[in-house]
Amino acid sequence: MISKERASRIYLTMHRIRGFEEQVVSLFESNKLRGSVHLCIGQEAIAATVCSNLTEKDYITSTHRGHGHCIAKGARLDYAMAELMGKATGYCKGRGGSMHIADFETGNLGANAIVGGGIPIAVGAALASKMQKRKEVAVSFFGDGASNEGIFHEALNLASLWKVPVIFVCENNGYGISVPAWQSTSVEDISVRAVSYNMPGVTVDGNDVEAIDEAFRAALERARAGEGPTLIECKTYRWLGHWTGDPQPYRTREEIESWKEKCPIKRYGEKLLEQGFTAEELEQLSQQAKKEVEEAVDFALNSPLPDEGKILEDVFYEEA
Amino acid sequence: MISKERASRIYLTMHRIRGFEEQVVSLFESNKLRGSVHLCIGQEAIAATVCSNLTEKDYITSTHRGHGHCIAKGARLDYAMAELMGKATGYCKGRGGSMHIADFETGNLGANAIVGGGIPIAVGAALASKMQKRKEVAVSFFGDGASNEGIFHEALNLASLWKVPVIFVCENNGYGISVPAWQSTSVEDISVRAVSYNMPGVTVDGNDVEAIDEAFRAALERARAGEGPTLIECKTYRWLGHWTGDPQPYRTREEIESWKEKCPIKRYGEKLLEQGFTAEELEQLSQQAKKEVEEAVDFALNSPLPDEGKILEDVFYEEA
Amino acid sequence: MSKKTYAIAIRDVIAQEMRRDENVFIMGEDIEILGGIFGCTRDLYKEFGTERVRNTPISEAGFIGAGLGAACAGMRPIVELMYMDFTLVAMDQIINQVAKTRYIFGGRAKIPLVIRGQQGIGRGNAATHSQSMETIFMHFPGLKVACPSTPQDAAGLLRTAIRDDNPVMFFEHKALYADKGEVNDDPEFMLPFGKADIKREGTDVTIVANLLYVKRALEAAKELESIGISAEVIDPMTLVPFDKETVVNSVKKTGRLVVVHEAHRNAGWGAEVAAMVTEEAFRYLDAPPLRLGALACPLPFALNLENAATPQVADIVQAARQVCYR
Amino acid sequence: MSKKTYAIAIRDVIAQEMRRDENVFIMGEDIEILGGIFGCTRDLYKEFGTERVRNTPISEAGFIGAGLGAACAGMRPIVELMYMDFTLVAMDQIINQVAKTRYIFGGRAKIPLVIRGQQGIGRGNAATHSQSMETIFMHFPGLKVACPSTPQDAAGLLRTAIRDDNPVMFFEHKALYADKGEVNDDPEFMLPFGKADIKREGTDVTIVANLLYVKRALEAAKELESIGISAEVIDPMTLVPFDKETVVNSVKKTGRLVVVHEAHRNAGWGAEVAAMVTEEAFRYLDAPPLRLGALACPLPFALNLENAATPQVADIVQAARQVCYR
Ligand SMILES: Cc1ncc(C[n+]2csc(CCOP(=O)(O)OP(=O)(O)O)c2C)c(N)n1
Ligand SMILES: Cc1ncc(C[n+]2csc(CCOP(=O)(O)OP(=O)(O)O)c2C)c(N)n1
Ligand SMILES: [Mg+2]
Ligand SMILES: [Mg+2]
Repeated sequence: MISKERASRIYLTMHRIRGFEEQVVSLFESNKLRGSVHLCIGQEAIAATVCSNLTEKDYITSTHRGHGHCIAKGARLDYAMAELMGKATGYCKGRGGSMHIADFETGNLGANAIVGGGIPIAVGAALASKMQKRKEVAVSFFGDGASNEGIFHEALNLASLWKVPVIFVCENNGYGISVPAWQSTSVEDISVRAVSYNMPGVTVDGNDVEAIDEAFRAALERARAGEGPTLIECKTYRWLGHWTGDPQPYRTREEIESWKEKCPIKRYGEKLLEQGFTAEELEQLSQQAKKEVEEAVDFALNSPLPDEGKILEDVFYEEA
Repeated sequence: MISKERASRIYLTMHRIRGFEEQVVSLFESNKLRGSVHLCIGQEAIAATVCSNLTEKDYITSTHRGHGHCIAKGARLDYAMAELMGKATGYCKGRGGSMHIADFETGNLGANAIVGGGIPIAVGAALASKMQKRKEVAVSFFGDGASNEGIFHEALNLASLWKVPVIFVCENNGYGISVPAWQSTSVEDISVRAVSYNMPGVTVDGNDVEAIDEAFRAALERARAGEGPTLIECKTYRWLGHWTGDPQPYRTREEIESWKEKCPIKRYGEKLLEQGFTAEELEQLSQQAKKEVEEAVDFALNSPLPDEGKILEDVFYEEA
Repeated sequence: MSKKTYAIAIRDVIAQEMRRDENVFIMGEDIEILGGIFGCTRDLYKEFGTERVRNTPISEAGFIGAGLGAACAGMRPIVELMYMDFTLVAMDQIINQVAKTRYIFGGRAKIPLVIRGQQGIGRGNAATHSQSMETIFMHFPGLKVACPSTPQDAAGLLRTAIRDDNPVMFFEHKALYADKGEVNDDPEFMLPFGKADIKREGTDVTIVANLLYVKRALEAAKELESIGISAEVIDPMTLVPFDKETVVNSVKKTGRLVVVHEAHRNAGWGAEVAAMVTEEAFRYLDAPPLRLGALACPLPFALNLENAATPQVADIVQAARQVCYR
Repeated sequence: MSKKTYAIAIRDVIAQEMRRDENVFIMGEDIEILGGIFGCTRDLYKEFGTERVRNTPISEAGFIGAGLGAACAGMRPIVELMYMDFTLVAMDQIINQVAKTRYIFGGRAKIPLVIRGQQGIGRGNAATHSQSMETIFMHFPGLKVACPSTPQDAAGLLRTAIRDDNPVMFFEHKALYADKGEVNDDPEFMLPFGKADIKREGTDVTIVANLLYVKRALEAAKELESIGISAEVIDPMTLVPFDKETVVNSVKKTGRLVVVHEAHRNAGWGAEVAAMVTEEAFRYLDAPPLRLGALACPLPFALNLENAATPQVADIVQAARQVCYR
């Protein structure tokens, strides 16, 4: 069950993410922002719901489509937006950009521009937690396409053998760029691959907050009880192109529209109204998100560029 | 059903492999042979049975434990032994040695010293056969340990998607060097991993010629009919250490002895007697193998070393 | 001849070669209906079908290994990597398998396999998607390494690569795809491997550069001319085989060498060129060879940092002046 | 001080560091009951248990990635690779993840991770199991690179590596494991990174070498002495950071440089050293720097070919004589 506090947090987070992504689109289109930017509009429920169950000490590893994870895990919108603009005030001092954004302080071990690259890193963070007898878990987010990289296989096998507290969250949006899942993934439900690692695997509707939450909390309980990892597949859809300007010859407008009908935010809002939230409460949350995003944009636009003189700093850690 | 001709071929092949490996041990111990040498004594049934169903035009990819595959696929014992001794007359002109022996003329695309390295290569050979509308299949041999490498995962997914005529033969001997399967492989039967690729997977007794044959012929039929790949796991055991001199602290003498009881050659010999072979026929085959192996050793010992002046030849193919 | 972009020059050669030889096919991520992220396979699936213009899963090691197997079994695969940075996830298949198969197995295999894709800076792709990988493949033997800097070179070298019976690593540059130039349309037009191209003749300093840096070196040469320094700009075209003779002869003439590339300077291929030239033309050198390359940090995202991390035209001018003591 | 082998020196430091800091642990293939193929972890599981001396499946990319994650989350993992050649199956995790995590994420992570293992010739392991990989890790920034050539160096550098808050690639050599030498047993004994070691002083020629080739260079120096050439032998100890000063100063003194390594000569790290020294000490050079390294072919199996493919003592002597014009 989702408490009222957590429910409003999830709803707020989804709005933050949506608002953030919408701003990114317009900043990109007005040339205020460049580079590889992958937006998660339509997929917000997953990051928001999963992370609503985590503390700042739990770990996540994220993907090239990582703004949502970053925000849901607790990152400040302003530093995040500044990073996307390559500003000195960004989480990574402007060195990472959208595809390489991290916030170690909130347990986000990083977006990962290499498909699948973050999966074993989460396993290692979970291993550290286990070895240090801490109660933190690690969550690895990745896409359907990533489940065809060898590293997915290696990481899940390791996690199962070592019974570490990690939860694998596959965001199956049906495509890896232009390649439909049927052309790249030899099974329909990626969750069946859990069988290869002797771990539970479950598929849920990735646009349904409650379904995600139920599956995730079961996995979390398992992880915290020392029973090892779980693979959760969330079926969802990305509304926008893979990149800004993607002509999307690989799918139809009807398909896109049909998924917009299934908007996770709208859907959860309706659920919340049923559960006793008032329209005003919801509106207030969405307004709060809007305001935060606007402030973040201002902050980022007004931030300075990184100092070229410091370009070689931080390649290595050096004792002060 | 195994025809009389094929049965005697399988029996002969197993003896060839056994005799070859025994000679390698003694050559190694008398310093006539060096390097990384991995012997397949105890596992002969798999290569012999599988390859008895193939022609020289079918492809195989092999492993660091590849002498058996090489011989079963039709390699000459003399050239093979010469290669192990690093002689100019060896299959690879002395450049490859035991871990990198190949015989392209009999369709052996090579031993592969990188665990799992040969698996996608077999998929590619099968793809070529399919694209050129030929009827050849490819077989990839690999160990239980190899099934934990990412490349295994990628290759099986590709094969399934592309429905290419390839058969994956996992020789599960219970160990990867000193590491028991339970410590490295999160499932007991590797064949269950076929589920992840939507292909049939089957586990058979790898010391039982007829069981292997039945499973392999079913897979072959599927492959030739264009229905795609199959994963066959053959449970077996390596009698000797991973390398010559391996102290084997990781397993007991009793375990080894119990598997020697299950010797695939002895077992098939008994089967053949039941099926009407005479003891003389079998003895003749084993004598033939013995003689061939001895000749191969003589040939190899008497062969010249490779010419150092030609060391840079063949890095690239050059038009004559 | 016709005027076309570097990307289209590549696409056209692939198409011509696929028409000519039905064993040629191409596979990679998003190459079918999307035509590749940079359009190098645009519409090819319409002519050749999706068997020969084959989308792959995101399994680079797997499909490069499959390319090797297919090459060993009689096909002539072209494998597209979306970014050459992704050679890193497939490095064993490239260095241990593709590069070594012919030699270690006694020279019995032919491996007509092209692994091609783009790399480099210019689109804000940051550290994992902007690297220059060619040095690795020069170091480990068994692969030919081509680096075209113009549409015409891309066409001529790619055809040579596809027809070569050896594995070729074919490096394109993302910031060159939109460049236009005259391209020889003759379906037999080929540029030889191992023959450097003197992109500009000069007498005072030799500048060796590849890919995007050929353009930048030519710009630098223009600036240098305005201050009376005559720069010879040499594009090696292929790093393996490397045309030592042309470079050494040039330095014997000019007495001065600057090598500039986008690959990291430290232990980059420019070090090989500088050391090789020093060995072969020591007595002719009027100044120590200089090398320019990316700084010893991962390539940063912010544009001002990306620029600071990589050699700029002004840096090339500066280096050339330094070796000329001017 | 006590006399022990290179392998035992390594093992003892691992044990001492694991005793000292419970966050230090080691994982790799066959390191538990077998103690590693070369005995570098022999019996450690008995003292530390199988959680901290952890056998892995054959999943190098996976467990290196896990090492990175564990390091980010507060542990100090040592990852053993059975052969450093296997960095090739894990290259993305090393070059894109381990090496870049600190920098690209704004310097907020510390990554105390050691990736160690052996490489090289000497046991007839042939092409895929005898390679020298260190050049790659010198080229791509973000990793420290250590290469001990004696038991004492192995001990001192390994302790420094384990206590470093940065990722370290630690290269051992299979043909050195049985070498015995005096080793400082002090559990605080450390050798600094970035400080080359002059293994032998000399005045006529500077020979820079690493790993197995330090020994060979010292043998060559002895032979050279007998013909009146005094060779200075420098072991850089770490390639990253590289102690340019010591090498350059030596060449300023001798006027001559030979670099010798087992890595392929072509685009090997010796080219960097030669080019760097030429840049810094051009006016001091009496002869062009020479480089020796493995030939441009995969390392062949047959012993006579393996020898022919790699520099021998006689080759070093010959090169030194050449630069001395004697
Ligand atoms: C190793 C690697 N291969 C290819 C790419 C290029 N690439 C970036 S995103 C992407 C698609 C990923 O698909 P999926 O995992 O389903 O995630 P989605 O983009 O759908 O969220 C690809 C192929 C990459 N970044 N890394
Ligand atoms: C990528 C890689 N990792 C590790 C090794 C070292 N190694 C050689 S054989 C072996 C065990 C292989 O186990 P398995 O696949 O079960 O085959 P088996 O030896 O039992 O036949 C290992 C770890 C290797 N050769 N390649
Ligand atoms: Mg997807
Ligand atoms: Mg095994």
